[in-house]
Order: sequence, then C-alpha cells, then structure tokens
Amino acid sequence: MNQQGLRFEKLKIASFDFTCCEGCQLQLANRESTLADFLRLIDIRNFREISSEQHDDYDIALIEGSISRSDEVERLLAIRRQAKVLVAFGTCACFGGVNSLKNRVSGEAAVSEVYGEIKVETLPVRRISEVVKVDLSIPGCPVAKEEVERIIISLVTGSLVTLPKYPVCVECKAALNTCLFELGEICLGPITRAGCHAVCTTGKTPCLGCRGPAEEINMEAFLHLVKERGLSRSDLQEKLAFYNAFDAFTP
Amino acid sequence: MIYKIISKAEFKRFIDALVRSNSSFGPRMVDTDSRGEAVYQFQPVSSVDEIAFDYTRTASSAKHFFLPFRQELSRFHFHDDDWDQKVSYEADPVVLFGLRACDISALNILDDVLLNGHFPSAYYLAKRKNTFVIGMDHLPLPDCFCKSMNHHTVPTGFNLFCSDIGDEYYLAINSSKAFNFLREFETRDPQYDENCRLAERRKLISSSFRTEIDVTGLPAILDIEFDSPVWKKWGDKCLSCGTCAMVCPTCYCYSVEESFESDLQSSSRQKRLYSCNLVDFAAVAGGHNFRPKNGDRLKYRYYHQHRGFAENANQQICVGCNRCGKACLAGINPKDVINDLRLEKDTCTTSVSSSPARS
Amino acid sequence: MKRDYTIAIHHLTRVEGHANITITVRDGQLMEARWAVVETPRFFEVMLKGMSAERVPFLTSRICGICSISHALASIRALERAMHILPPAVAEKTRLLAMHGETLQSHALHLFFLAAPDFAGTASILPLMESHPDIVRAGLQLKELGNEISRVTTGRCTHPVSLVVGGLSKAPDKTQLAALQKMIRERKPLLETACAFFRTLAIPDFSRETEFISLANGVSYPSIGGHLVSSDGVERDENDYLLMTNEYTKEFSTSKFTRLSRETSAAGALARFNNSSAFLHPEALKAAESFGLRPVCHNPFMNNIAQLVECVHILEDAELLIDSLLDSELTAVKTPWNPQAGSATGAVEAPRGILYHHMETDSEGRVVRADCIIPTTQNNANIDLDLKAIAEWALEKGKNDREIEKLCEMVVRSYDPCISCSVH
Amino acid sequence: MHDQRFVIPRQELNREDFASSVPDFNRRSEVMNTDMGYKCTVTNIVRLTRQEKLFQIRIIDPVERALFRFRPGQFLMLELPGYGEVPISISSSSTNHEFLELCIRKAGSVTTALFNAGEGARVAIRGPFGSSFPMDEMAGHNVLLIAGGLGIAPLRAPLFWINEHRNRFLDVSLLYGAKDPSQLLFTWQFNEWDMISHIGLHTIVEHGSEEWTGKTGMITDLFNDISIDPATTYAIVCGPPVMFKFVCGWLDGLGIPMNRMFVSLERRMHCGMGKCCRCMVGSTFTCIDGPVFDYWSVMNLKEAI
Ligand SMILES: Cc1cc2nc3c(=O)[nH]c(=O)nc-3n(C[C@H](O)[C@H](O)[C@H](O)COP(=O)(O)OP(=O)(O)OC[C@H]3O[C@@H](n4cnc5c(N)ncnc54)[C@H](O)[C@@H]3O)c2cc1C
Ligand code: SF4
Ligand code: SF4
Ligand code: SF4
Repeated sequence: MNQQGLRFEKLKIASFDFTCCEGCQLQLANRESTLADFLRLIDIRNFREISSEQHDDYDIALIEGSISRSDEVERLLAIRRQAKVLVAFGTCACFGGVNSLKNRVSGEAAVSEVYGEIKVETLPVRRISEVVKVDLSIPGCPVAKEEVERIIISLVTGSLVTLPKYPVCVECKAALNTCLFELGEICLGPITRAGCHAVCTTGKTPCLGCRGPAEEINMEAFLHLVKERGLSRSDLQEKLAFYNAFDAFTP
Repeated sequence: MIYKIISKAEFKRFIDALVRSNSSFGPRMVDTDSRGEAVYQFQPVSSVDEIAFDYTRTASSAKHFFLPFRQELSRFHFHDDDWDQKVSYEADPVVLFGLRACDISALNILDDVLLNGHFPSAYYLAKRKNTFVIGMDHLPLPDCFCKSMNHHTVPTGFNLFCSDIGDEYYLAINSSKAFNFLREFETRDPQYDENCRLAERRKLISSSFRTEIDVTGLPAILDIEFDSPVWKKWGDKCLSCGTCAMVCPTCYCYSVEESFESDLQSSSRQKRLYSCNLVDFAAVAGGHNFRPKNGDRLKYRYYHQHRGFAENANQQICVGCNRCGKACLAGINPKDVINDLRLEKDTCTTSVSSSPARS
Repeated sequence: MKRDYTIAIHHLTRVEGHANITITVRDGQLMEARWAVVETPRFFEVMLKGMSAERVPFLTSRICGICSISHALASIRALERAMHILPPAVAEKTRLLAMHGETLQSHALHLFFLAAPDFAGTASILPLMESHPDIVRAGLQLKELGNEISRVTTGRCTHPVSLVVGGLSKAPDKTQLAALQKMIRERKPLLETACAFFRTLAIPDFSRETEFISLANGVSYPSIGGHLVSSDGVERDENDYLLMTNEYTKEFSTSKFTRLSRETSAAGALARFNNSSAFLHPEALKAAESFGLRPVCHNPFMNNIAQLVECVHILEDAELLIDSLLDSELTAVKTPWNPQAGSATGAVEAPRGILYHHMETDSEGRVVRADCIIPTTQNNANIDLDLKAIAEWALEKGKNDREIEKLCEMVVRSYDPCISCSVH
Repeated sequence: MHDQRFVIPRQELNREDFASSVPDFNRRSEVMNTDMGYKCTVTNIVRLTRQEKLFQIRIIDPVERALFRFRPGQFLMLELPGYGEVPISISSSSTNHEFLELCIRKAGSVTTALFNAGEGARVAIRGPFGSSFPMDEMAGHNVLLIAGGLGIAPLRAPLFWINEHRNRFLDVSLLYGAKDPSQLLFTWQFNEWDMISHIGLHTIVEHGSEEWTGKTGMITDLFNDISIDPATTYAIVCGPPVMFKFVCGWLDGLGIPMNRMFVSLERRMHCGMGKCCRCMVGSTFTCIDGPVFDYWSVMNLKEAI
C-alpha cells in the first residue's frame, strides 16, 4: 500500500487466547461492513479460531485472556520471544478480568467445588503484564471493534496509538443519558477510561469499569461521593472487584 | 419584533403543524430520578402530544444542536499520490421547541464567540441559520440563578418566544418565517390587559428566584484570586469527569482528531467537544501538562465562565442555568464556589486594609 | 497406503476453545479415537458464589463470547424463577428477539467462517473472499444482521448490557426497531443465496444413531424455557435438569460429559429440528425439504443444514416479533423485585443446544450455589463416539490418513463446539 | 400530516454572512481557509539533526500563493492528511513568496509521520495565525535575539527580515544555545550573515564534543560576551519555558523595559483561531493574542512561564 510517498506494510498479526471467553477475538470479525478493508490491513499469520493456517513469523501478537495454568505461562513466554509488539487484548489480558474473582478462594477449593475428586491444575489468575512485558493494552470486555480498528490503522500508518485519558462520563453525557447516580445506583463511569461510547450506561446499567482506571483518577473524591449519597458499600466493592481493574486503588 | 396573543389550544395546533412538518426536537421526560423528580431532555418529537410543555429544565442543554458533541470538519480523499479535501457547511432545518430564556441567551453568547470574531465558524452558522428556535418562559427552579447573570429574560436570538399569561400565550415574533406560519392560525394583537398580564408574569418570574450569586466585580476578583486556596479545596473534590462542560449551554472548548478510514482511501477530521476539566486538556507533546492539578483545571473553567476571554470581550459567559451544579456528582456548583471566592476576597481585604472600627 | 499411523490434532482450529483429537490406527484397524478438551477451566460456579443476583447476568454472559445472550438469559431465568419474579411481556418478547439475533450471528459465523472452508477445501474464509465473494458477503451480512438484532435489543452484540433480572434495564428504541425490521426484510433473500451455495456442497453420507435432547413448549419452536424432551421419548420438568444430563468427569478432559437413555446424546440445531420441526415457519420447512432434511436425522453433518434452516425460521419470526413490539407500549419493561431465598433452573436453547443454569439464592438475593451445564458438554461424549464411528466408517471405505483426519475435523466442527464455554 | 406550508426551507450560507471576517482570509468556493487549508507540495527536505528537519513547502495554486502573506513570528497550522494538524512557526523569510520553510522536530504522532513523508508529499496549511514581532517598531534600535534549542525556529523569520533590512537596525546579536554541537541548527547561515551583515553570532552548548572549539555552558554564560545598551535595545527570547525566566530576569536587571522584550509561547492548539481554547494562558489566547508577547504581558499572565 502506498500513500503520499509513505509505504504501508501489512501487519503480520497473530492472535492467541488464554483463560477467557474468546469474545474479544470474535470482535475482530465484527463490524462486517468494514471487515474486508480491515482484513486487507493485516496478514493473519496465526489465528486458530478462524483459520487452520498457522505460521510463527508474526510481528504483532494479540493476547486474549488471563493466565491461570503453567502451560499457559510457557506458551506466553514463547510468544513474547517472537512478537515485536505484544498486545494485551481485552480486559482479561489487561487486568485479569472476571476470571480473577476465582482468586477469592484457593485453587484446591475451586477444583473440588467444580470437579470433585478429579485433579485439575489451576493457578491464581494473573494479568498478562504480571507474566511478560506488554507493549500495548487494549482494554474492554469485550474490546470495542471500532477502537481496535483505529489502533490497527494507526499501527499500519505509523501514527501514535492512544486511548482516551478521560473517564466514561464524557461519552455518557454526550449520549444524553440520565446519570445512574441520579437513579440511585453506583456507577464506575467517573473513574473508568472512556472509549466504549458509554455502552453500558446507555443501556441503563452501571459501568463496572471493564476499561480500567482513567488517567489520574480522583479515587478519594469518588469514594466520598458514594458515601455521601448513602449508597451501599458492598455494592461498591462488588463493582470495583468485578473486573479486577481497580486493585491498585481499592482501600 | 411583533407581538401577538394566541390561545393555548391554538398554539398547540400551531406547534403540532410545525413539528409534524419538520425534523423537530422538544423537551420530553426521559426518567424519574431517585427523589421522584422528572428528568427531561431535548428529544426528537413528532407530534405536540410528545412535548412536555410543563417541563422544568433539561438535564443537558440544547448546545449540541449547534455544536454537536462530535462533528466532521472535513474529509480527505486520497488518490495516487495526491488528495482532495472536502468541507461542507450543510445543516438540515430543525425546529427546536421550548428553550428557556437563559438557553437562548447562551446561544447569543455562542454567536458572540463563534460568529463575531476574526474567524467566524461557518459550521456553527449553518446550524444556527437552519434552526427554528421557539422559546418559552418559566418560573425559576430553586437553584436557577440566571437573574444574577441577567439572563432571565432575552430580547433576541429566537424565532418566536412565548410567555404564559394564563389561558393564552403572549408571543414575541422575531422572524418573518414565524410570522408567516402564524398567519394560518388565529392570533390577535395584545390589548392593554394582556400587556399588564405580561408585565405581571415577568415580575413574578423575576421575584421567584431563590438563588442569587453576587457577581459584581467578579472578573476582577477572579484575577486577584488566581492563587486562592479555594481552587485547591474544590479541585480536590473534582473528578475531572467533564460532565459540567458537557451539559453546559455555553462551554464550547474542543479537540480535533483525525483518522484514516479502514480502506485508507479517505480520512476524516473531526471536532469533539472537550472540557477544560479533562486531564489532558493542556498537555503538549512530550507529556508536559500546563495544568496538572484538578484545581488548576477547575479554576480554568470558572475563569472561562465567569471572567470571560477576549473572544467574548471579557464578558461572563455563564447564563445561570445551574445545569453544571445539578449534574456534578462531586457537588461542585457555581454558587458555592463563587461565594467561597468572595469570602476569601472579603477576609483578605479586611486583613489588608482594615478600616478603623466605628464607635 | 499407510496402515499404521496416529493422527494427533493439537488445538483443533476453527472452533471456539482448545481441544485435541487423537486417532490411532494399527494395521489398518482403528485402535483409538479420542476427543479431549484441554481448555483452561475458569470456575464460574466458584466466581458466582456470593454474587448479587443483579450482577449475575453480567458475569455469566462472560462464560462465552459467542452465546453471551443465552448465558445471561439462562441465569436470569433461573434467578427469576428462584425468586418468583415475572418479567413484563414486552421484556419477554425482546429477550426472544435477542436470542434470535444471537443464534443468527452464531450460526452465520459457524456456517461461513468455520464450516464452509472445510467443504470448499480451504484453510479459512480468507481465500473464499476471492473465490466466492457473493457467498462471503451474504455470510457477513447475515452475521451483521444477527449482531444488529442483538445490539438493538440488548445494547451490544457481545455481552449484552440491558438484560437484567426482572426484565430489561432499557427498552429497545422504536425507531431502531423499525430500521431493524427494514434491514431484516432487505437481507432475507441472502438466505436463499446461502442455501443455494450449501446445496452444492457434498455432505458425507454418514450417520450414527443417537438420542437428541432439546427444550419443547408445545406451542412454538423452542428458545427460552419449557420442558426437557428427548427423541427417545424422555420428558422432564425444567428443574429436573440433572436427570437429563447426568454429568460425569473424564480424566483426559477439562470439560465434563453427559448421558441419558443411551451411552451418549446430542443437543443443538439438529436436536431442536428433530424434536420440534413441527413448529418451524413454513419457509424454514421448505428450506429443510430442499436439503432432504427430515426428522429424525442422525447424520451429524446435517447439523450445519439444521442451522441454516433455523436461520430462515429466525428471520421470519423476528419480523413478527418486531411488529408486535412496535405495537406495544415500551415503557414498563422491568418488574420491580425483592430478593428472596430460593432455587430454580433456567434452561434456554443456545445456538449450540440446550443450556442450563441452576441458581440457589439467599434472602439477600446472593448466589449460594450455581451450576451451569453447557451444550457442548452434552455433546462431548457424542463427539467422542462419532469420532470412533466415522474413523471406522472411513477405514471401511478405504480412505487414507489425510482424508480421515479431515473427516474427523469436519465431524467435530459440525457440532459447532464451543469449548471455552463448556469449560467455564 | 406533513404540511408543505409549514416546512422550514433550508438556508445556505453566503459570503455576506462573513462580512465581518478579516480580509487576510480568502475564501475559495465558499469554503474558508480557516477550514480548508491551502494545498502545498513538500519541495525539499533537509535533515538538520537526528530530531529536526527543515521542510520547504510551496503552495500549489498560484493565486493562493500570491495571496499568502505572513509577518515574522507568525505560525501556521500544518496538516498532513490522515494524520492531523500541528502548529508550526514559519522559519523562512516573510519576503519570500515562492516557498515557506518549516523547521520541525519529531515530537509525536503528526511530526513523526511528517518525518516519514518524502519530497513531493502534499500537505495543507491554514493561516498564518497569531501575532508577530514588531519589526518596524524595532527598526532604529539594537536587537538582541536569544534562542535556546528549537527556539531558533521562530527567530529565523525575524533574522531574515533584519538581514534583508540590515541598514534599518543598529547592532544585532544572536545568542544561541543548544544541548550539544550536533543539535545546533542553521549555523551555516548565521555564520554567513555574521560575515556579510554583521549579525553577531554567539553560540554555546551544554555538552561539548571533541571537535567543538566553542564555548560550553548555559545560555546565560554568554551574557558577558556582549555589551548592552538598555536604552536602545530590543530583545527577542525564544526557548524552553525555564529559559524565559532566567534570560528575561537578567535583561530586566539590565534595565531593558519589559515591553521591549518579546517572547514566543507554545501551547497545545487545535484551531489557531481562539475557538478550541486549548492554548489559553490565564485569560489570553496563545494563538491569537500570541504566540509573540511582550514580556510585560507575559509577566502579568498567570500560568505563562
Ligand atoms: C505557536 C507554535 C509554534 C510552534 N512551532 C514549532 C516549530 O516551528 N517547530 C516544531 O518542531 N514545533 C513547533 N511547535 C510545537 C509543535 O506544534 C508540536 O511539537 C506538535 O504539535 C507535536 O505534535 P505531534 O502530533 O507530533 O505530537 P503529539 O504528542 O502526538 O500531539 C498531538 C497534538 O497535541 C497538540 N500538541 C502537542 N504538543 C504540543 C506542543 N508542544 N505545542 C502545541 N501543541 C501541541 C497538537 O495539537 C498535536 O497535534 C509549535 C507550537 C506552537 C504552539
Ligand atoms: S451514568 Fe456513570 S458514566 Fe454516566 S454520567 Fe453518571 S457516573 Fe458518569
Ligand atoms: S456554567 Fe453552569 S450555570 Fe453557568 S451556564 Fe454553564 S451550566 Fe449553566
Ligand atoms: S466540576 Fe464536577 S462535573 Fe465538572 S469535572 Fe469536576 S466533578 Fe465533573
């Protein structure tokens, strides 16, 4: 591809999934109207879910899911050795995601609850950056295809890749939503990174923070406001813990 | 300006005809909040029955009909090693019903900022010219302070403005279009009695304000109080969420983003309404942030609203609707912040030049 | 031709999740055929413990990236039944429409992205974009339509936002519904294109008798709730799901296995078709007929066709559902409810078959115990036996190792297994 | 019940709507230069250092080229389609109507893309925007220009002006400091001017190198090299914000009136027209009231330095 004397190379991409629902990978096949164009930007070297062709000469590795077994650690380390750019793709990869809720109990307790006597290996759930160096994070449960597309285009054309630094409220207000706090609910919008077009609050369900903290959030003021409005503390904790994205801020 | 009297029933017929024939927006109830109060927004309406005539205040202003939250400024089409740029100022005609006096004042302020300077905004003008604005007076809510800002009445900036004088509306007709439409309906010239009722109505509105902010000399106070601890105090509460600016009828700051389309054959330059409260508003390449603290940024918004900038001849641009105060989760509102500043100013002037106590 | 070989497929491609296939042939005889799920378990039952009912659907939807709506609705149904909550009728209709959207999206993904390349002899859909652009476009537009139905009804196509206990958090917008209906009408003809294409593909003439399990309600094609029925005549109440599944574990698999009257049983589009074809829309029946698909069909490859037939049904039904929603007042879409202790099962027909969530709540509406049984779990044993049967069938027909490998992969894909889901 | 009698007709914009706009801005086909830039070709690129390149650009349309005028100190909004727009000072002579020169540092997204673009690339420019150095007011005086790092970019236009009107100025000196010798920009040209037009050039680097025979130290170390008559001197200072404080403080100490010292500020900018408000300093717009300010105004501007 050529433009203005700038040559664009297709991105050699591979997609790998770990402990997750594979919903983020699936987003790559969404936005069908631009899918053909999108696929022209990338050269899929390895993508088990949609293709049987597998090569190991990729530059960019999209890592979906969190890490909860030792074979996953090894697979991930091998990918890190190959990839020039390793992308934590989706909330599970970026923060551990809902899977982290399992960490509330011990591995043995979890196994015996689900499998009884059978021995199944499981480690405490970790986010990708706890195992290998991450070059780029694309949060979201699931990731927003529009954002993914924009980022892939940036990588192809060599523009800077950025995520919004401000919180979800900005997008929520632009959607003319009634603030959920006004409806008596706790919403994590004021502390969560925007970029999702406030999809949850537009559907009138509180933001659970899947995109992780916005830049330089004012957690103290947020906790204060929840208290001031007499909202439930356990509800707040359940929400903050939901995707494990606010562990650094949780009191 | 031409004044007419119209019965409420006839007025509704008129609005219905207008609303059905054009793409129209008006106040509608969208929710009931946890205190049991109705929440209104300007929403699409297709018949007069959908309009909440007795609405109080919309949670978000009507600004976005003129300054969309996101708007394409131009588009580049690439071909070979060249490109073409397309700019279009087109806007579809829209009827906007039910704006309050302060909302229309806000539009007049935006006109000042965006049309009267050296660089008039054609994008804005296209929308402004194609929007048929119908205003409606109302009794202030407990937290409205537009009277303090002198925006509880508005002399211009609308096509039609109606004041509620009982069984009838007192119409101020400010455009030939509105006048022509009204020809098809039964109206009459105001009589002495109706003029009195209008005066009474205005008096009632004017005397119903329960929130007042003393804004005399505020620009000067703001200049002096640049380093006031008040900014830190309120800044510490601020979530930097931008809600205040998004709902405000006059906040117009923005950001421009450009991106390629997936086919790499074109790109779009888009404008997005931004807020000076957002963390990277004044951040430059290399990461330096000229306003790193919440308080710095909050202060800036108050400067813009209550001191004004050159583009607006250093006039205050806040109209006193208190949408920002109502929407702010942290409980930050113009009244409290300004009162705090005044207090700060008062204590400091007394300590600097305390006059001898009178006996 | 080789007479001694082992086919070991590590992490089967074009399926959702991780599983291996092993086929061992010695002296031209099948020694072993095995289906092993090696997906990393996530322990949703553990995560659910202590979660408030309000939050549950947001968690359960994360069990699966493809059928998140089914998971959300199964748990919502379980909780609503456990706490005696009756959602408003418009909410029920919207939910049904949402299920249709998900099924269409999932079937289109499976048929065009995952299964079609097998029949066309390519590694993925990408080469098909060049060789069969019309078919790929039809597939994409159908998938997009499914996604759009889900988006309009639930706020987002993957991981719904407005499906909540008691109904919907927000009603769908009528303008959007009307636009959706228009889109459905415009895109319906694409299904004919798809059918024409699938009629050209050679479907292996293989079958193995098994028992088909699905939901049934006696009035319509199954989707949300109903009786549990099997093609062998078993019928049970929704709450007695355990008697229907009889889950057991296998050392070599992180996904569990199930059985009913026979050694194995199957769920999915073919099971629904076999048990409830009478309730299909006439257009759908016509489509089935054009493939010679009639109940009870025991050819696992025909599951693909059953999916296609369901797509026809869905679009017809969706149009009617939207009509009815457009005629209804969409204001009260959620029944207010108070938490209470209770327990119940919610069963829905996910794209891949019957899905059960069983929930037990305490008086605060928190989950005390949860159990989720996934369609693929119910198909695992069947897949395992099908592998053996098809390997033997192929050996008999004198197929070589490459051909056997391909047939084995294809038969597994026909089930459209959702592995990460089954190892939730 | 759509009734034709009540349909609001669409209103197009026309020229009269903008009667108040300044004549600097020429509208083509009803679209303003403020919204649609003049298309230019990148005619030459000179690599100056690892991080800076000098881009020569030429407005393609001859009418637009003839209309385009700027004053030393002004900037323009440079657009690389697909990537975005950045404010860049004009570094060439204001009497050169053939092409413009822009000295650009690779700092982020757009500038990096510009660096990858080659000669022949097409860019667009809006503007010129902003205030300028009062060259006429300075005439008849000594001029002292002080630049740190990339601060030399906006100073090149006034330097050209002075050089081209050398006899209208008394003593002219340029104090120029950089991190190391490899980062000094345009020295060839200043040396030339030094010899031909007697513009006194004094350079200094923070860290010398083996070949470096000149001075090492901070820019303030150059102050002793020159003698200044505060009564007849104008100063122009440009560089990183920290530099302003020291340099202007020193000039102030010498007795140069604050309104005879000029600085050029940089802020984030998205419009160049005082609309996006990103570049506010106190209550002043960097884009329309600046970027050139006299020191007195800046002193009084909170947040400025
Ligand atoms: C009046 C003026 C004159 C300038 N003259 C020059 C010059 O002659 N040569 C030169 O190399 N640089 C100059 N700059 C700085 C230059 O504009 C920034 O380096 C450039 O905007 C960085 O853009 P980017 O996209 O590469 O970086 P990113 O970090 O990707 O920046 C994104 C956007 O942020 C804004 N921005 C970021 N940093 C700055 C900044 N420092 N100043 C203003 N806006 C910023 C811009 O809108 C930019 O498009 C000038 C700035 C101003 C205000
Ligand atoms: S609903 Fe949430 S995201 Fe929206 S404004 Fe309120 S707090 Fe912010
Ligand atoms: S600053 Fe607040 S009170 Fe003033 S006009 Fe804006 S929203 Fe209304
Ligand atoms: S003042 Fe209030 S509404 Fe505005 S950014 Fe701060 S917290 Fe948000």
